[in-house]
Amino acid sequence: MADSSANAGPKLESMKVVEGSYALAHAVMCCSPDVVSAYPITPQTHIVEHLSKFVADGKMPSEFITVDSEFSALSALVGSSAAGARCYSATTSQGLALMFEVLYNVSGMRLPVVMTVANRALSAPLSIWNDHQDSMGARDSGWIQLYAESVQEAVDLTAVAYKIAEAEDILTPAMVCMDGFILTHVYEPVQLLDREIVNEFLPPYAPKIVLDPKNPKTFGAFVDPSMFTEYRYMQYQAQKRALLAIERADREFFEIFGRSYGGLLEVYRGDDAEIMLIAMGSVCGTIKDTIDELRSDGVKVGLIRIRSFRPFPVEAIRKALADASVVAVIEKDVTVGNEGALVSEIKAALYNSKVGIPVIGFVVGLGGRDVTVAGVKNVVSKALGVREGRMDHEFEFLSLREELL
Amino acid sequence: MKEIRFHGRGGQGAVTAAEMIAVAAFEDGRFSQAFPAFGVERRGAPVMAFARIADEPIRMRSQIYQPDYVVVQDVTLLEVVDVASGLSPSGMIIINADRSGEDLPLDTAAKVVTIDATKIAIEILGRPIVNTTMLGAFCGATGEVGLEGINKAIIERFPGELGKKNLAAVKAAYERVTS
Amino acid sequence: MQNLFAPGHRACAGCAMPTAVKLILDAAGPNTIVASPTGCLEVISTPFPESAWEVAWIHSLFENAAAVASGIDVVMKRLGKEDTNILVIAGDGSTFDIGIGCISGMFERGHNVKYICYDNEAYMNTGVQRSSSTPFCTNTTTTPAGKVSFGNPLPKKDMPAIAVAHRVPYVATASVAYPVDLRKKVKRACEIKGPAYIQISAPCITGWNFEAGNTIEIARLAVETCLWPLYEYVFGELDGVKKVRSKKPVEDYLKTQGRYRHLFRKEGGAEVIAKIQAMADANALKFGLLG
Amino acid sequence: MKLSLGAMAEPGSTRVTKTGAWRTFVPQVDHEACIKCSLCEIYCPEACIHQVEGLFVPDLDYCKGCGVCANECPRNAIEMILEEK
Repeated sequence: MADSSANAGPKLESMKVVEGSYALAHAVMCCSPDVVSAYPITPQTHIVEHLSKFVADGKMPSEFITVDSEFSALSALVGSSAAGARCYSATTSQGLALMFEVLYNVSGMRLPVVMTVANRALSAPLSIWNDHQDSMGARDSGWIQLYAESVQEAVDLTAVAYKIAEAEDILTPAMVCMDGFILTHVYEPVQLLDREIVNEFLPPYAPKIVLDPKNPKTFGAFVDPSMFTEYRYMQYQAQKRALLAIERADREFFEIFGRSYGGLLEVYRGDDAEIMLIAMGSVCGTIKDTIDELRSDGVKVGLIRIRSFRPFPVEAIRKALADASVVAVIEKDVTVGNEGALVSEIKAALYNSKVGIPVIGFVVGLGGRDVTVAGVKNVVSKALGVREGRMDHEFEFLSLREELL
Repeated sequence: MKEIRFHGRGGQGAVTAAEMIAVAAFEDGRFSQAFPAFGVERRGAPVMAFARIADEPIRMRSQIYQPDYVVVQDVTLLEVVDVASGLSPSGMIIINADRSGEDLPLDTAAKVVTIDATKIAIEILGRPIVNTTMLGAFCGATGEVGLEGINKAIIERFPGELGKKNLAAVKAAYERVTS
Repeated sequence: MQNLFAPGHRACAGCAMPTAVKLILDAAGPNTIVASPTGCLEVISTPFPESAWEVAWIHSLFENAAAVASGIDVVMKRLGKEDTNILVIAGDGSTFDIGIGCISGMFERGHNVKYICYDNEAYMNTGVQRSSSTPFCTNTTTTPAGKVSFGNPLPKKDMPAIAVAHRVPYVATASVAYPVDLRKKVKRACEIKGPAYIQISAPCITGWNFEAGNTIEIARLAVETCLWPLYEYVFGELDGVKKVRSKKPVEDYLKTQGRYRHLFRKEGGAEVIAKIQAMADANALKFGLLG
Repeated sequence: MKLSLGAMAEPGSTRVTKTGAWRTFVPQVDHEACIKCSLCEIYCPEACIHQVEGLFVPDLDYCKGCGVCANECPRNAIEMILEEK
């Protein structure tokens, strides 16, 4: 959890300017899934198009099932994964919502499927643009959820996700969340993964028991009230173990690929930060640039970038906030009827701890609303106000267009 | 960091132009980023795309509001879009037009460069697709990216005969604005 | 007989479905993987930590067994184990209604999956609610017969025709009352590469409301009245029917079951029975069941 | 017992549950009248009628007493009688 400045990032010579979706699809190819099952939906489409092309060109010897819906996409992977295959899917928004029932089934059956979620708003009103309402809606489905700031991180997290998901003591599916359009459609320099090196990092998936006529086990029996709690507890424990596994995987990834992101969370310019911002995903890049600008003006502000939302890194968050005086959470979702999901969880993480500081929450970027430097500065100025004892709102929609209401 | 905004119409390749700027800048040894103003626009509708070039890795993800450069692929856009919005006074706007900047309805302190890219494109490519031609003009007028990088980006994107024709269009535009 | 469906399962005494399942597995043999959706079969066969299944078996959800089986199919192909029989054994609710999207996808993609529906003509697991497999004027808990109602107002959906329309290479109907025929059809389905659909008449003692011992007899009457024609479609062509030697009137079938009691008690019931008789007659004509 | 991941169960393990306890009527087979057509075995929903030393015998550990065998026997060689417990 050291400052991320130690992470030099890839060298220019080894990088290539490609579309985010291409880089991501290439990463999936390098992870050598046996079965890919996906249904096209904006803005995930380019990922599955690139994967289809890899398969068509013979570069990727995977089975690609062109299913009839997202519901079928993930359902097919239940069968494939139970039969022992490494499985991949990608979706977003309505597609993820359509998968909802299967999400719980995959995690409950302990099938280590990895899926990219190209984050997008949920209808109505219809919006194809980015926010985090889709994956946040699936936060309780038992999947590990990792959020990427950049294309490179989404690429790297794909391999890391398999490593964590397939670990024998975890066996839990994982979502790699990357912001739709902002990361899926951007062209930027990326160091593409190398299949051979990924093989070194990622051992083959070899589950002990699979669907096999020669060893005919029953998968997915139904469980009565005398044992259901224990099954959920086992999932809960596996996610607890994933907290360590994510840290470990980040270190192992660094050893092989030379890139590290801080594990469960990344602290940016947090050393003496009085105002600590907390956010997830690509907006953190804009926040970091804003922090640099504010720092040069003498404002002591830092960022905790949550990388693992599930499991939620309570201890790491408490530790990172030990010296802060105000927390401002910036998130691209809202739990209609209460506040933002992330700010709620941050408050819950701090309640029984020694960190007794004010926490304020801001909803930004819904349905693709651009998050600007000015917007981030606005959050910081409100946090400074709270530090001086002025709390106008504990929670608010940032830059609301009042004139439309 | 230099920020560039492209204005075009759906189907004119504004997004591709932004991507090729990013590839070309990277070829020059700099960091870059390109992305469309993600929309549902169909062929003919006004579209925008963005590019950033910097010596450091680029983290900024917001759209571009105060560009250093603006590239306008279709002069008719001036009537419907405030193409010079936020343009830095020390910056430059490059417009595909058959007349000089003074004759255009523009409100900007920045330098205005016009080029009849449509004519060049029709002459060389046989089609009024101006995105590569405008890249040549951008390259020549701003010096932000090298011609070699642009050429490499174009060959990667359009292999074969089409690539060669586009290189010729780039060269013609480059020479037009630098002469 | 190979016994690949163990006793100790929790089906109602006299249920037709376990008989269907053991006949299916006898025909398919041990080199088989079964996917079953949520329903009576799943509940009675897999109360954790027990299982009645002697073959590899998986349950995922109510509406996705065909998709799950698709996923198994691609892995078996990949492993070079294409000789594995991949079966779905599902009830009519998950087949006719909630799972039909996944089934259509599986058929259309041509997976080597044999989809077998044990058809008891309503949602029995949840207490006899109407499904789109429920026949005309049947009394169910969501289409109860009442003062102004004769029960389910709609005719049974023609699911085999939907399968045929997908160009499924092998489509058949079967009945627990005709075990030799049933096993032969499952074997034939397994021999033909690609998807198959078999729909088995499986009376339900609680939902249909009859005495436990009469299960097979009632299934036989459905065939003998021509309400449940037994036929096969191979590559889209009708490829044989089980002839009915002496066609019985539909009353003989209807009167055996509590779910049709209202037809014999309510005014206007005779007209409804005449309509049902017309459906049976149409079946006899369409499939050439007589003579 | 420790819980298996994904609620995995062993094949045929319902055998530990003796559903014979559900029974009210019990089949009584007249082996003299039996013509060994095996229809009772084929139709039995519990798969609990088997040939033992040439005779068709219901396994009363599992027989739920449904009476399908008695009903389907072409020679009426099986009779369901109230079981004394």
